[in-house]
Amino acid sequence: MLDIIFAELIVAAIITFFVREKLAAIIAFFMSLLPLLALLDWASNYGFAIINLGIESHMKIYLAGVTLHLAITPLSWFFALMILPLFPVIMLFSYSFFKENDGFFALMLLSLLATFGILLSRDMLSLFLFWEMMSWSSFLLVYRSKDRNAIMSYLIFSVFAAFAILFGIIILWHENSSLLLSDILNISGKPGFIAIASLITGFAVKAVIMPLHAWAPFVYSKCDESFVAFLAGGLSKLGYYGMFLFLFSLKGVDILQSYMTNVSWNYLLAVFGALSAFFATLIAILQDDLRKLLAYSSIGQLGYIAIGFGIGTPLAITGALFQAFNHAFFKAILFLTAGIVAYRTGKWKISELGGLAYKMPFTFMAALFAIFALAAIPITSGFAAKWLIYEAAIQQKYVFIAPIMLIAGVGAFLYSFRILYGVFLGENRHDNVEEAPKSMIAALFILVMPLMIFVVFPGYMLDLMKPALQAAGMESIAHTKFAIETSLAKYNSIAVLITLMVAMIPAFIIYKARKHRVTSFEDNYLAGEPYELHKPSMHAANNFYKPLKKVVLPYLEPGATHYFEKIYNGIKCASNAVRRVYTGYVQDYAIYVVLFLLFIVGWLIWI
Amino acid sequence: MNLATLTLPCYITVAALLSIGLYGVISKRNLMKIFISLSIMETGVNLLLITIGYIPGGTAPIENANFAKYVDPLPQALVLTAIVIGLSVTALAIAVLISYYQKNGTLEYKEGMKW
Amino acid sequence: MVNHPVLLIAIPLLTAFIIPIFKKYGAAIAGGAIAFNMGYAIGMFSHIYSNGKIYETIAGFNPPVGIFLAIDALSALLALIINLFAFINFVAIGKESNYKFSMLYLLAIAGSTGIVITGDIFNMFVFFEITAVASYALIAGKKDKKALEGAIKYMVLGSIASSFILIGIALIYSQLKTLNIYDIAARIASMNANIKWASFAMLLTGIGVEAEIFPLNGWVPAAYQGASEGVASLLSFAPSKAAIYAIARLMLVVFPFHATYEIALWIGVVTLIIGELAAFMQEDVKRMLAYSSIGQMGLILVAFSLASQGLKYALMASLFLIVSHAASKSSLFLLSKSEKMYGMAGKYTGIVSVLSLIGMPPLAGFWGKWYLMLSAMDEKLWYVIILIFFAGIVETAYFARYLHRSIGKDGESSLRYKAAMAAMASFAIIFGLLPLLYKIASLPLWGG
Amino acid sequence: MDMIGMAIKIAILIAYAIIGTCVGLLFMGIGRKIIARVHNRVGPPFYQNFIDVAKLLSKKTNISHGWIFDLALLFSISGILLTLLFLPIGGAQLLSMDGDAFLVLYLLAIPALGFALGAGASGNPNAGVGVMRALVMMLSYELPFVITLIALMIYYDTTSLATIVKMQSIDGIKSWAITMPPFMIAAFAADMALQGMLMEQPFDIPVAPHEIASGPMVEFGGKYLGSLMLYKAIALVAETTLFVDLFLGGGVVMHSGVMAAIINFFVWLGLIFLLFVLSILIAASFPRFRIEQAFGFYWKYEAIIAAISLIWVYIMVIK
Amino acid sequence: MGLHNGDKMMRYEEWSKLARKASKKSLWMVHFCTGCGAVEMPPVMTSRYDAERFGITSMATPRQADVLLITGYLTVKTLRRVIQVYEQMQSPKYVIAFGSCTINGGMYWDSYNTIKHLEKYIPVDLYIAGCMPRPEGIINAFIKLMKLIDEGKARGWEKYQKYYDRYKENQRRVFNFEIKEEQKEEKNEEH
Repeated sequence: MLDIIFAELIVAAIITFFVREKLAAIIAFFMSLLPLLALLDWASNYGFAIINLGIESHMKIYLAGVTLHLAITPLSWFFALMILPLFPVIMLFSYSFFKENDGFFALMLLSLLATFGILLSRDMLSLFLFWEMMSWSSFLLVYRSKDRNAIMSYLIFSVFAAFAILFGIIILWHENSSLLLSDILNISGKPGFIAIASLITGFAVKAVIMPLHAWAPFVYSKCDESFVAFLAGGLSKLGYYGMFLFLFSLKGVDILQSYMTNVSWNYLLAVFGALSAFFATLIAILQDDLRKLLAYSSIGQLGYIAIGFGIGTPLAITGALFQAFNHAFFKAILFLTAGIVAYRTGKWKISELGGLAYKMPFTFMAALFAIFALAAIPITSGFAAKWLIYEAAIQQKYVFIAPIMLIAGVGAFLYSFRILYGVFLGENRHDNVEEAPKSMIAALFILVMPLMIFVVFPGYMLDLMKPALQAAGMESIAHTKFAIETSLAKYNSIAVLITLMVAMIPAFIIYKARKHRVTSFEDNYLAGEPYELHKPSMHAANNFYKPLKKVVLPYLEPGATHYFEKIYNGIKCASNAVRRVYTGYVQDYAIYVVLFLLFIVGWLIWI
Repeated sequence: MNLATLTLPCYITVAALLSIGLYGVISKRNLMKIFISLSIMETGVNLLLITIGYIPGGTAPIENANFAKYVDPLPQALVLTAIVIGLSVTALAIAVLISYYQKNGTLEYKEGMKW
Repeated sequence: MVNHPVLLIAIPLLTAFIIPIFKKYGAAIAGGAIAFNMGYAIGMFSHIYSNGKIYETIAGFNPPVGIFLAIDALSALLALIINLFAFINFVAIGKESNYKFSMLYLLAIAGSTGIVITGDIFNMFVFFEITAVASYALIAGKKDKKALEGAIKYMVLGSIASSFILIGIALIYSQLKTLNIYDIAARIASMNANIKWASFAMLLTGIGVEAEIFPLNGWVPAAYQGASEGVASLLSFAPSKAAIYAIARLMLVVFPFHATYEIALWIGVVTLIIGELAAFMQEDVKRMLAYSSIGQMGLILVAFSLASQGLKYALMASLFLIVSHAASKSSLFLLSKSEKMYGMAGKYTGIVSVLSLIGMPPLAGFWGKWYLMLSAMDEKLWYVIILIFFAGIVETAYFARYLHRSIGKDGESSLRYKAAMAAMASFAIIFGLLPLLYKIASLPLWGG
Repeated sequence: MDMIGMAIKIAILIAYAIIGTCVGLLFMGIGRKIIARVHNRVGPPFYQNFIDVAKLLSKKTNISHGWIFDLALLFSISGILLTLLFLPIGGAQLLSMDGDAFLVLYLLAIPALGFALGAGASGNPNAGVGVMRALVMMLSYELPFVITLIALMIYYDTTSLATIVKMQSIDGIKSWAITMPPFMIAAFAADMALQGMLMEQPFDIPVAPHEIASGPMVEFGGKYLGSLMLYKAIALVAETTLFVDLFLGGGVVMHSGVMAAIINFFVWLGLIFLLFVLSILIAASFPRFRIEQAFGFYWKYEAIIAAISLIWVYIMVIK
Repeated sequence: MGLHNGDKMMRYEEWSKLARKASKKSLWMVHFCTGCGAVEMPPVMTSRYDAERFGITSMATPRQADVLLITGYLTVKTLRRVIQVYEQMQSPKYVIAFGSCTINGGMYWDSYNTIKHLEKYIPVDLYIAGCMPRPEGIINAFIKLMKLIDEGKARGWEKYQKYYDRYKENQRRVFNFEIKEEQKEEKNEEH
């Protein structure tokens, strides 16, 4: 069945490449449902009790003389549920997003294929093949942005990641003389350590962990938002999928520990995660470009997943997976919202936007909900995820990570409000803006649904990830439908929600007791100055967090990008030095030839 | 004079020709001279081939009555080929040089010229 | 019918000499000859692929005395690649060319094919010279300053190289009295060690000039920059591939020693690093591609040197790398005709070529790097792996810059030019997906 | 749980919500009185804030700026009541078993975010600036606060406020956290954070009335302003209670029996009153910090103080 | 508001009585201090006279305020702002005009640019005569206003709604002011 799906996706990709954009969107929409439906079909064949069942079923595909082993596992099932729904939604969104068909849908379908392949692959070669396929298909999507930094940084970092992963894979292959994932068991010591470490490094590039994040702001801020929604929502999760696969499912943690037992390697990952959560949040607060802000916020939010993996207890991993799930959806919503905003106004600078909330209320509501999820407000499922990670950090007494993480959580409020105020509230600056097309709104609200469901029933999410955890040999934490209980405390979602509703009653009474009159935007207090007279700028969005910037910026100034630029310049210098060898004079070259001859003769005869 | 003693001077000549050729290529500042040096090198190589094929006391490998001892015919065939090739390269080189001269007005090395 | 490899050389050679008679139809005749050659190469390849090697003696003399062609699946593949790309390239540029160009083109093809399929070391030299002379003339054919400069550089270095090759041959002959490669290989142990090494050094240096290995490749940037696109494209897939194959044969068949392996490995690595680094800062597209070619040749040399250790994966790696490089570079050189890419076809040609060179699956370049890594891992060459990774990243960086720079409106070009470009690039995909190269590497090769 | 138990619980919750509101308004009035005394004035009567709220809620005109503006009213009151009910107050646990300190921390954000939304929706630039300042202030004071919070959590090995209170009340006053040296330091940092949380004087730049026209509230009047006053009153109780729960054993001095409940309630009331008076006195005697100064104060000095206590506690726990 | 039903009327009266009681004890003022009278406000608010003991505090914006305190001299230019502020206040709202300038132009009575009779443009509930009035006078005025509110006599805001057109006419005469649609709506709604 899988090979048919792959073939169909490729054919669909080719077709969508040539047809008009609307038709392409429709075809792409239905084709992108295919893998999801296949998985659901699979699940239903096993009964929907898949939740309690580890499925392992193999499928082989032959390519260039190599056999690819594919199978669905509990882990891939969970990640598929997280990532694959994004594709149809993005296709739906893109139905009216593009003015012409320049290959977006075809490439997205290829990305989908690659994603599907990554999730299903059971040997390292096919994992790498599909991983790289995803790299280049997403690179081609990045390429459409025509931005130098985005194109260069994405390609270079992708290739770096690919090499790191390749390095790990070939070491594992060499040690085990097998490429099957199920065979990576009897490896330890230094090679195992290097292999796992380089694999994690490679995945960390796509998972946007802080020192390796430098590509993300460029790419996220310059590409089509509908693609970035996948990039931030889906692709980054694949990095964490890889990490989970090698660290927990394949016991990479033990391999790491077997090399040097007195160092906690996990902790390192957690520290990097915490630092990226913290610094990315601070940087995000100071951004003015909406997409850049969202990019840094993505880095920050993904940092929590890294922290969860770094802490490594079942509690933390549950939280991390939960956070990954949430992030896939709310960040997709936010980027799609940015897409809508750009689609309607053509602007990305927050200081140039404003007042869109009343023009596009549905977009605003979806964005508001996503922002609540991002800021982990307990009326969305975003809270439960972060709560689990916090609990885990406290449980493990990680006194360095916990405060950083918490303060980053507070920082999230700041940039959340920046988006809300700068884009949707404040001065109304766009007179001719309408609500987004229906397909876009539909896409947004489809994405909102899981966030709503899992706030009421956080237990269901835990049920969903239970097989994956069990397959990795971890106990699921105690929970009911509504409540999660750890050794430290309990979180009861329904208590919060019902109390909130009840507490709404007095507020509502006050609200309804007195009539109110809705006044126009112009009727605003300006120290008595009538608005019509001078029409002053009413938007305080320019350089919004100026006081904070003044304090914080000096400490953020030499960022990671700076160091990458230094490396780049170093290579430039080396390149210039090497180019000096090629003097351009044929007589020099003749001397080289003679010297080379002498060198070879010397080597062979005397050494 | 014993012909057996002839190989050593031949090798010395080969070495000398090669060295002179290489020296010319490396040091001369005129393209024409460089190509002349290359020709000298080729001559040296050709001489080497012939010397290798030479068997002391052998005659030319032409079928005749006293066909007892003759030098190795193959190197001579090789040399013929090599000479033809060398000729063609030289011819082409001169054609290119003429063209180059028409473009630049000189075959001497000048400041700022790259070749 | 398809077991007379000599036709692969004879037809283009003969046609080349007929062409000056029919000046007006020169290009058409040349096209026909190349098409025939391509078809014949395909037929011969499939024949050899299924039936095994072909040996052909010429003019009735038996080896080791007579001239002798030995073709296994590998050399048939290279002949196929050379002729195939030659045909596609000729489709792209042939229409504008005059009869002189066509003649030289045919000579270059005949020479390159000859290098690949000959079993005689002196023949190899002759074919080298044919290729080289044709190439000099082709490069100079553009007749502007740059082209002449490139031609002169190539000519000087090429002449020195030919002298060295000849000296190497002479040294071998002086000891073994034979020119047949397999005969030499069989008796190499009986050679005086010093002369053996000296001859190897001479041959390596001589062929290395053609194979663009460091530091013998001074002519490369100038020649590629000076030559017209079609010629640069030709240079990138015909002579250089033939030469690297010749080096591989020297290493694997004639001098299969550990010392030669080490030398080749290190020269390969150094060439790779130097080439990629030099390309990194190049502003001129053709020069950049030329330096990149140098780097790729280094990579192929590394693969071949590992293959000389009897590693099956390394052989696969070198095959994939050769195919990938031939397909990508030739299409990229064609693409470099204009600053910007030619619309959709040009864009995807460029992207596919670049991705294949960088090593993205499932393109051919990926399999090359993958198998190279596997075999390097088998030899535990950590530093080589890391250096290759580093070079790969540098390569990625300048190709990313290249890709960004060449975004733009359509340049002017004919449909057939575009189609030829795309066809060349598509071979990177085709060979990446087909298990052909994978299977060739497991056939019995190299033997006498 | 049976129906009667449920009903009783709901009744208790409602009672505490009302008590919280009244206590908050009362304290605010008392606070004004105290400040007036410090200023050598007579000051308004202690019930002044009840009058103010009544007046505001009885205004005839209420000007709104659209439905998002109204969210401020809805979210501020409901959110802060929700927060209050998730805190253990005196002896009563209320809903604190269903959540923990992290939940409270995030619940506190609901009214703040709702309020900020409303302020932003008004379209007044002063509101935007005010909210910005409030958020930066929040970022500032949260750092020392979360560090002390984590110190406590690590020491008691729980995140649940109810459990923290329970463990502190084992031995009456002697087992309160503040009696331990590291937590004395922590309490100092947390009290400074509380000052910021309450937006009292050194840290009241977000609402600076004469600079940015009372900041976020600039467009709020009538029932909107009234609800915000209610929010502020309840928030005052909630935030001081959080401090009391963390450091002062939640005001629990006795264990079982009706008498104990009453005594605990009054101890709690006294403690939050003391805390409030302390903060009012600080407010009355210090001038206002600029936002950068406040940020520096919290992230340099206070954070270091809090970190010392955290490290101390960590060493204690590790041993 | 539908006041036809007698019961409803009663309830409304009772409620409004209560509301007036609260309102009078909590007079939040916004003072329009372009005139020189503003200098008298600090003593009123600070420890010497301490207006806060009557529940009087100063507010930053008209949205929050009940009392508009106009401290003296008004020009055509400032009148526009006064009206803007007044209209932004939320009823019930009261106006206290302060100093002789607001009554008759004071010492600037013969200037071309002076607003001589504030009464013509917005309804003034209370005047404080004098140049300057002392803080005692101001507090006295507030107490008077409280009494008026308690008695239900401080109905300037209702007057403004009732005679909106006339006020606007007068305002337009001073500056070419056009009646805004929304204020018409406000008038219609609140009557």
